Amino acid sequence: MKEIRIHGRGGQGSVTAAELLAVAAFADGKFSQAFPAFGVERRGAPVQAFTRINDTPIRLRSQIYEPDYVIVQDPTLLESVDVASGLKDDGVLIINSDFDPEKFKLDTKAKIMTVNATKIALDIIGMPIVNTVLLGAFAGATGEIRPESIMEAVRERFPGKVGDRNAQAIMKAYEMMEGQK
Amino acid sequence: MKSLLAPGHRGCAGCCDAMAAKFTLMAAGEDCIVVTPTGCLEVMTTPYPETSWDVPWIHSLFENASAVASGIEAGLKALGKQGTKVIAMGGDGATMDIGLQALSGAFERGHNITYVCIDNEAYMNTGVQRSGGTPYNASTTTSPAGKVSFGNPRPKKNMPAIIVAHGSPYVATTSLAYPKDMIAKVKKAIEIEGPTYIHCHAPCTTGWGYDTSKTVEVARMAVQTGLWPLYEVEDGKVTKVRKIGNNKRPVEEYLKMQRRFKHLFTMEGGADEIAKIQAIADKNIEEFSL
Amino acid sequence: MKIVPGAVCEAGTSRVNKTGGWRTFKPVYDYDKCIKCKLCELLCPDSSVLPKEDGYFEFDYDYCKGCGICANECPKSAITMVLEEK
Amino acid sequence: MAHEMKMNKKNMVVVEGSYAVAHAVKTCRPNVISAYPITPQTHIVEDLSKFMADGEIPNCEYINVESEFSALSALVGSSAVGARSYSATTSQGLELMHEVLFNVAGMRLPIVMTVTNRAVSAPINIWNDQQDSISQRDTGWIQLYAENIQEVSDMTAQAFKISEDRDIMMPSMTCMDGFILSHVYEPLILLEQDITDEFLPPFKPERTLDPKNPLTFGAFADPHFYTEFRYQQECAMQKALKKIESVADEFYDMYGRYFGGLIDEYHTEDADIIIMAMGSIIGTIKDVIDRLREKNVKVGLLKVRAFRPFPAEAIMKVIRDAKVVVVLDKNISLGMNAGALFIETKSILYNTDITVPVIGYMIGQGGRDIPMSTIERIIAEAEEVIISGIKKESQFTDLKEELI
Repeated sequence: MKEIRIHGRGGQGSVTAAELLAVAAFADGKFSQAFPAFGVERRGAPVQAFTRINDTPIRLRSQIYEPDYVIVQDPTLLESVDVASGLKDDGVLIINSDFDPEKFKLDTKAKIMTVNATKIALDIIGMPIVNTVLLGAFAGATGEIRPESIMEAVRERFPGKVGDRNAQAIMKAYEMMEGQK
Repeated sequence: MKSLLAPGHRGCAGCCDAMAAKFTLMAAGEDCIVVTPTGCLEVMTTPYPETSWDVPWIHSLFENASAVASGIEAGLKALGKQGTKVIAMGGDGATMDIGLQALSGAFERGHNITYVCIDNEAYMNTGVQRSGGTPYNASTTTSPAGKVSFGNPRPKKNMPAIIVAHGSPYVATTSLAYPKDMIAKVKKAIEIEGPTYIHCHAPCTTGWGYDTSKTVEVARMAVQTGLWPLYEVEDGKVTKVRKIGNNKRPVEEYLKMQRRFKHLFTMEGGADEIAKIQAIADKNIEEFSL
Repeated sequence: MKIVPGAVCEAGTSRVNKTGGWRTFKPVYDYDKCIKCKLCELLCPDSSVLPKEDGYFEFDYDYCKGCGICANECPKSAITMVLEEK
Repeated sequence: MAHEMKMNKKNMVVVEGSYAVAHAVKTCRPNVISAYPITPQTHIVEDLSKFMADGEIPNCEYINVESEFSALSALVGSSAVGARSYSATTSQGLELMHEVLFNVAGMRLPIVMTVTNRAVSAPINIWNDQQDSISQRDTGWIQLYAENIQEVSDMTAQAFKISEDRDIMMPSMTCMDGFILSHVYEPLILLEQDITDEFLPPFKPERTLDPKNPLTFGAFADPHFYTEFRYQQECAMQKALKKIESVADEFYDMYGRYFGGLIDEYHTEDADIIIMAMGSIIGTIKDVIDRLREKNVKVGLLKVRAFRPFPAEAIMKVIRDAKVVVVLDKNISLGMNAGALFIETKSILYNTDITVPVIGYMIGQGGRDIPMSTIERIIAEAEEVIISGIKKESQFTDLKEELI
């Protein structure tokens, strides 16, 4: 089983990202589960969402304490949230940032990768919506999921032009991360 | 018009509830469903296995008659059953106090129902306790007159105005003293699409303290003093008023008929209090040009 | 009898409960004075004033509780309340 | 009891638990839906509202009421005229309905309501435990608890069928853990319309509010009659025991899915330690059991699916030969220092020849997460009980002593 934790801010679509990841993983032939760490947080407050991916049906209902992967949608979260908490040593931490990974001194043995999802989103989608872009980056960085499945899930959720542009941005992020591996 | 309220019910001799229910059913006819909240009317008409209702009838709880009526209306609509009228009939407590929220919700949602408030101005079923319908200075068991009290310290809640504020297409006040007027108004209310409201002033022989034969007489006096104006409001505008004209009587005559106001005639300062009640009546007369 | 789940009962069954015994006074008609205005029938809280074929009325003493509203309201004083002989 | 699930992954979709429930409700062809929004039930009523807005639920009225009290009250009226009636609520909303819950059951109206289980105030808390529905255990509602979103979806159709049975005519709560199930996305087979139309025939009650046959509903019963009405309700509950089983079997025959009848079992045959629990925690416990079975710990699970009516016989049969029974409760009966499932389980064993020790844990209050390690620790403590007897009969789990 692979466990993914997504850190974001209320309104950034962290929960949607976790759901889309679950939908995409299922399309890939896996079983999946996505759920929010639902609180009373409003827009802007730090939030978390989780996804589990497995070859067999998922029964576990606890939160995720030792994730294989962590996605950070907003680098300013690093100031207040221990995003690397419990992250497995052989895991991957993906941060939305235009800085190099080396700049982030985090208490983890996991691999840190960065992608400027905000720029990709602005360039291609025309709005700073990074949740779907980071899923493309996740696919590229981890190989856990096919980018086509993510694009399909996103197109399903956001039909028409919005979905198409998102899909394009997902592919771009995917390719960038693939190159870094 | 056939009475659809069977005899054998346990209402007191001279019971106002029985009269109001009978008038309402005369107006509604057989093709209706009646909802009654907890109160005298429910208790006296339905001791299992007997019922006085010759129409389909349901009792649920004290505070939810309007919600139950909403559900009946919605259910009939969903099942494609047309024509059946839905009527809720509740006392002043069930209408103006504990059931007000459900009533407000039902009227705001615009269900096609008619609500009849049978207002005998106190919780009679439990033994004459004060309600939001109790008038100024009436002595009840929870607002008794005493050495330092003239009874209920607040005037009646203006319930019809609250319903008018909900945008109801038809609101009317009625009195047991004018049965034909009441039957006509209930009929009109039922025929009008949307939530309509009838507020019936209903003297209670037991709670108000007068002889059983005087229910109609006391009701008539309330109208003639101006304490209970009879009017209709259609789409927010007063369209019809029953004039008192030369029949106008001082409130004193109404008050002295009833034990609940007796203290006003024996206590020091009672005359001043009666004058305040007269002022309430005069204000009604002016407001509705009675 | 068997009880019906939900406390459901058949219409109008309270007719088995004869409330005539509640009376202290009973209404009596003076047909000569009656103008057939029907007010007594309309006002009776116990539906105990029954129309007759000739347009006059009779009391259903099985249910009449003797409240006296009919007598009090009769515009021609055609009804009087007399003490029930028990 | 041996039902092999025939779930075809090809027919599965990944949706939110709330959507699955709303879709199941739609598939059951309700006539009246009445609900008031409250976290975490909101997604269900929002999804139903969307179905309504798109004209996807024919012959149905949705009443947007002003409170939970009126939500259920409206259904009293609609159900009494013969309309299939549904609501959903949770926590404070369910507690506000308390008076109406008794009323619905007493009037024998087969309303079905989804409860997205949530803690009750104070302190105010929106997260999951089962205090809300457990607190309503004596109201005369059938209570079923679901393990995952497939089960709660399927349970919706089962509940209507059980409740509307003419021998039963009692309302049902289908309980799903708030957020944990209401907000989870996972694959399931949405309730199938064609099979459901066959499984669940239209609601045709024996008696309705109908001017053609003007019956009186909800007359008041004095001491001469009241006892018999209560007795009839209890009889209906006892009949529901069998009906819950047979409906689950029938559902399996038609749909190929089975999550238990009154109860379900997991590795109980040879188990020394049997854990009893309800709701979404079942899945986590199964994972723990798999792990411990690899280490030859003889542990099994008794999933309680029906809490009302209480499946005494079914439970006794399973736990009879165990060496210890561990009951997990997401609720507490204050003043008893124990959870309801624990109390009931203990009570059914007295006056029998079953002498298995029973211990209880109050767990997951107010959404406190339940990791596998907590379950493992509880099982380790149960092993101690086998060796040296009960030290503590019932206790809170994972108490933060430093806060007290």
